[in-house]
Amino acid sequence: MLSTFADSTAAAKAMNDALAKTFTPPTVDWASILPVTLVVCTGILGLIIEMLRPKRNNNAIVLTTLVGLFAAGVSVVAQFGAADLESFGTMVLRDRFGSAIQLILILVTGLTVMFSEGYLRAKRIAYGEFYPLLLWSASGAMIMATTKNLLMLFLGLEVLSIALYVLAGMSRGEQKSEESALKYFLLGSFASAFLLYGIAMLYGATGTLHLDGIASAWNPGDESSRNLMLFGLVLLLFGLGFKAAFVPFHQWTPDVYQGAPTNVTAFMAAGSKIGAVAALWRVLDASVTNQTLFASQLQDFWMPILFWVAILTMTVGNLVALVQKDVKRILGYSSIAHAGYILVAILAHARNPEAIGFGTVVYYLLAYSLMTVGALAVVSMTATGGKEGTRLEDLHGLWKRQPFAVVCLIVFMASLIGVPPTAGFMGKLMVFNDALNSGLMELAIVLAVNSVISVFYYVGIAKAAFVDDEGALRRESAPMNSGLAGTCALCAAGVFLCVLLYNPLTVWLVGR
Amino acid sequence: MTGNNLADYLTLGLIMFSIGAVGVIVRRNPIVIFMCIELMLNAVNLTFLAFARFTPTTAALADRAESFMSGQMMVVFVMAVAAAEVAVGLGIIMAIYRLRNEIDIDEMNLLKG
Amino acid sequence: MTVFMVLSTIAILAALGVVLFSSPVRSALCLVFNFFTLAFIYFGLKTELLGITQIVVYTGAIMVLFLFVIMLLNLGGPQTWKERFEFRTVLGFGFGFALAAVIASQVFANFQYFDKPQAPDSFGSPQALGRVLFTHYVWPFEIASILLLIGIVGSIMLAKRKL
Amino acid sequence: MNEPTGLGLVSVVTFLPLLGAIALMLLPKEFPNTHRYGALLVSILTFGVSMVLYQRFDATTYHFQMTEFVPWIPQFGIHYRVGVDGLSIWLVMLTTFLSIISIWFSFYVSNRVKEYMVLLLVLETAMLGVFVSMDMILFYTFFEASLIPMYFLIAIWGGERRSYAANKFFIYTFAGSIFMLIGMIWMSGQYAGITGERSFAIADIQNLVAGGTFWSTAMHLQPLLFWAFTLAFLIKTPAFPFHTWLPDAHVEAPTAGSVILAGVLLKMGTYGFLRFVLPFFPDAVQKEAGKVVALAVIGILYGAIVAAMQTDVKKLIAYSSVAHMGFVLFGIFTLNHTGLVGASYQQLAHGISTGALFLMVGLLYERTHTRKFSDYGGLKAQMPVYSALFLIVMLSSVGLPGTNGFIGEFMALLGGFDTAAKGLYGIPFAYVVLAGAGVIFAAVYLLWMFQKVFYGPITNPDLKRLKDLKRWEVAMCSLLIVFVFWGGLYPNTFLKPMEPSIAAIRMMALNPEGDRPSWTNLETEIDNKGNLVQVTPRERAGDAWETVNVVVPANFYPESESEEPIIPKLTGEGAEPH
Repeated sequence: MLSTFADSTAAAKAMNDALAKTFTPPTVDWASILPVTLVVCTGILGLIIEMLRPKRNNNAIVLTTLVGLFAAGVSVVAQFGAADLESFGTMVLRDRFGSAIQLILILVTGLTVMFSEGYLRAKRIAYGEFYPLLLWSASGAMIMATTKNLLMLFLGLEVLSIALYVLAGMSRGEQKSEESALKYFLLGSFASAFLLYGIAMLYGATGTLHLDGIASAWNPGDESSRNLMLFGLVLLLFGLGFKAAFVPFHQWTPDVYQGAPTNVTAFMAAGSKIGAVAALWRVLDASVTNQTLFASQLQDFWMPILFWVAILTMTVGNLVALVQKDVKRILGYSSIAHAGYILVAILAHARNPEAIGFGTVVYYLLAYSLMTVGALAVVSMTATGGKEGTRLEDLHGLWKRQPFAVVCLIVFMASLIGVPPTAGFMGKLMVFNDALNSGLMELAIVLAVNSVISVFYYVGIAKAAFVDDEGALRRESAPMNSGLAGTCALCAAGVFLCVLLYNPLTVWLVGR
Repeated sequence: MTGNNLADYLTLGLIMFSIGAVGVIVRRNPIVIFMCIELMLNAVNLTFLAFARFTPTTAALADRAESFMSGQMMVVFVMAVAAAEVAVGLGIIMAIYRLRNEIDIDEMNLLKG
Repeated sequence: MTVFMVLSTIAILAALGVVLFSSPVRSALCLVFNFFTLAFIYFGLKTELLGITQIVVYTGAIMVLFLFVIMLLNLGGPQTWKERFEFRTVLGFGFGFALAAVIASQVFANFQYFDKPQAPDSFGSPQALGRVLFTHYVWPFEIASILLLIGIVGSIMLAKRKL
Repeated sequence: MNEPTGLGLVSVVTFLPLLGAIALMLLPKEFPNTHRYGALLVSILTFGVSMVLYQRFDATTYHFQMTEFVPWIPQFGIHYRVGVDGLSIWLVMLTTFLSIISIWFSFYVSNRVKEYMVLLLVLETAMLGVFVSMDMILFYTFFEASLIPMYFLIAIWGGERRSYAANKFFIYTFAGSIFMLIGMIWMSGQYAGITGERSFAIADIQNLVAGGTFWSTAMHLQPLLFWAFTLAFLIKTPAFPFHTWLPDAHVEAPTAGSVILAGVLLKMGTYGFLRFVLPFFPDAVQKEAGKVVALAVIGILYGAIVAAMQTDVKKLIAYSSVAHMGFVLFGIFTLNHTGLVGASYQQLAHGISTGALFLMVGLLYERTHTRKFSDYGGLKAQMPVYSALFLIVMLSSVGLPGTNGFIGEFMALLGGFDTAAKGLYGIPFAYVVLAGAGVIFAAVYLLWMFQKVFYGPITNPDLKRLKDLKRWEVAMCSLLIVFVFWGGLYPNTFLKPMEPSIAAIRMMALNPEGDRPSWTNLETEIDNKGNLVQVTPRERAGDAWETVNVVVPANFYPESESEEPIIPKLTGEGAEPH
């Protein structure tokens, strides 16, 4: 043992000499990390403001946050036309897909921030630390979207998740909130461990953590490392599937969505799903775009698995949502179902990579985020005087008090069902189109059937808020504040504008 | 000691990982569950280091250096992640204990459909 | 070889202890044992720096935090590990054995191909690690700092008595 | 047809109610009368603009007129394309007209007036949009968008089981149409496969079908696609096995909702058959027409029989709707010119007469709050004016000669006889005879209902206090009754403008490949004898055209010329020489 230490100095010298000769410093492109840096630094700035002005209102932090997010958005948009580039070793990849996802994440975070302050005050948990944590969480998802390196993917995932564990439990006086935080934390860490084990296997089989390298650098004659690779991929998909809430790794979703504060649920439903789907896209896309023998073998392996996962995810999510009574829980199951729809688009791309790009996934994520964040923003209005009720009965009579919010809620529900002319419809149309173009007719039909099933519970939510009066559990709701009105209006307008301005939007966002 | 096979390390890692996974499922105390998760992370670390040492690539030295360095780097960052996770996780456990004076995972049933 | 055998036996026994001891304190102590032995195995893999970090970070910081919280919450006595024949217990053990058996038989069974270490002995030296950590890995390094910041702010937010 | 034109008159008609709805939304809800009169004003304005539309309509051509094209989604070939032809112009008029009536009647509504009026106006835009869309996705958009206002109209202002009825209505239609959406996407993909660019334009796809290239590589899929579209429209129409949502929705809906539902929403289904199914799936239509006609006949008889067993006035009318819409379906799938024209006419007649029936029942319901026969009796003495008006409307529904109900059903049956006499499309005489029996059933149950409600002694003391109709109510009913007689005595006003379009649609389904008329081919027209003729293209819309030569004569049947099996291509039997 000790002799190891003694030997090591001489050997280390030789090693270092060898490395120094071949050492190339990594390319550094500051612009490519600018969005993430801006978001992170805004968080730090918010923390400093919180420290400097204790026990005051958080308006300054909210403002700073929004300004910082806007700056980050501008910095993303400024790079839209730029060529694809990997910098900081292979840690940061700037491409169209990543930039588009980053922009949607910034949008989601901004929308969440806008309605959070009023909600947190109504719930009496208006801690200033919320905003920095939210921003850091968003930065984690942004990191996941802009890398092909599994190390960065893992780090981004953890940044996203750990901040969300805290946020889920931030309503400290509430057992539900703490319970959801604990569940989320334990299951999330458990899934992370599997994800890591999967990464370790992929690394062991290929000697690299870079996805392109993994997909191409494999020795086809070697049985044992082939199995290593396949198991690694399965465990990796396990971890990412957990984050994106695919069946059978979905059980945490409704519990956590229900227990967490509603604004956190909104970010969780949109932001963490976007991050997970983006990462999944990267992983699967690597094996599709690298046209090696092995990549095709990999596809033969995971395609049927994900095919059934997609069917299960759509069906289970929708069927279980039917019997739920809590709006946040319903939206939790609905997020599972929508993850299934997105998976169909991903599979279609994998089947037919030349014809089908990432446009559908990006568009669907944008549409899904707008409608889900908007819906949860409306649901957050049930919070007053430190209490909150999110059962369907709690929404009864909301139309009397908040007609504008209810109109928006109807729009979001119509979009979630997929009634034209809303973004949700356009997204489904694109998924159908992709599925038909790549010969996934079965999935298209399952999706159609599921859309019909989903009508029941989405309409139930709209009905609870707009139709029913009797048995209202709650005679008052939070007053409409400008932030909440802004979120509702932006989301509702966005749901329509995504369709009306489809052409300029997608040309700008996706580049085709 | 250098005579060990890669398979020996991997097997040790696998056994630890499985024991950790069993623990996560069967135990009811969140702190113990969390410890089991730490056990799993360490098993993964061991796997990473073993693979880094027995790295399979036959490429040039620069690539190989990249290859066996990335495994170690992964371990470094897993440790950082574990540290942050512990801070947050124990914070959640403390908060929940303060609310209800017990932390049995089976008693957590407020969230139901 | 024998050293490794002894170390791995201790590690496995300690790992079993974590799961099987009903007292959280004993579990934690077993985990400390396990981490220590792992550190020595890391030395055996010629990754001295990480071995030392393992001792400092895991045994020194993380496990102390665990023990601290266990003591703080008065969880010293045996309380939660009930020897009931539950479905979940069966499921857990079944899952664990299945996982181990499948991976071991399918993946690790024939690894003679990688008998010899490929990396030079000094690949885990502080110089080698430092050189890449602050060049190619500087961005993840910065992200890790944010991660730790989240840990700090988050634990304060969750556990401080009054905000 | 693909030059950007900007918005025009058709868009004004379509979106005027929506703009009105947005304006009403911004007004405070404390003044219900503002909303009532505002909505009425908007609907009258819309009707006025649609009159202008009718004024400019050229009845000599089957092509789309006053078309507008605004680029929208070039990636998928989805664009804002609207226009009217002889088929849709009357449905547009019917919609704007019935909207006035239903908004006017809704002055009775006192609960949540603002929302009610806004929803009615939104619904009007959706319905108009369905009839003017020339793009499949645009059509689908309006088709689905009409569900939401209707859902809330039923769910908020409906009767006791409103929630159940509203859900059923929404889900039936949604379930049917989503497979149609997949079908539409497939068709645009097929179009792209042939021409290299995406298009969802009805005219573009029909043009390929007319030329025969569209199905040449996918003939085996045609029946599948046919049923995907047909199912959606069968549910909407509603035809026999899929009709169960209709009685529930009708009974629970508020009166204005029932009027709109019976008057316009059901027409979306039959309109869909004429606009999509016949032009797009010629081979499958000829092969499967018999099955659809069978469903229609079952619907006619079933609707009549079940209607006769009802004790609730509204439910009775709802089932009579099933029977009447069965005639429309019957007329369409006889694939005979007379039958098709009759079916299209029956759409309008049913809209007027059943709308009027629901209106009359609504007037009574507002006074008594009951719809059971047993609560009535002897109303004739108490409300003479009401009874007289009701009798007229009811006789129109029965199909008495001289009322509009007679023309449509008679022509549909006539078409059926003609087709059956030729022995085509698997439509035997028995179907026609059974459908004819349905007319008699209708007389039986409606007269029976009339006798129960209006004759005999007054048994219910509450009825003694009833007042007869107010003046504005009489005016409202008279508006409808004018059309009952106009349509019955001089149907040519309505038949003439639609005939070229209907003839063209029939030829799209029946003519051999290459000789089918096409909506994009401006060199063919239907002349006043019903022949498909080649013409010199017109300089601009509205000009007269000159006939060059006759391509296909009127009332052409591909099979009547020879002894070949009906669909040689599909069965493959016709390939051998005789």
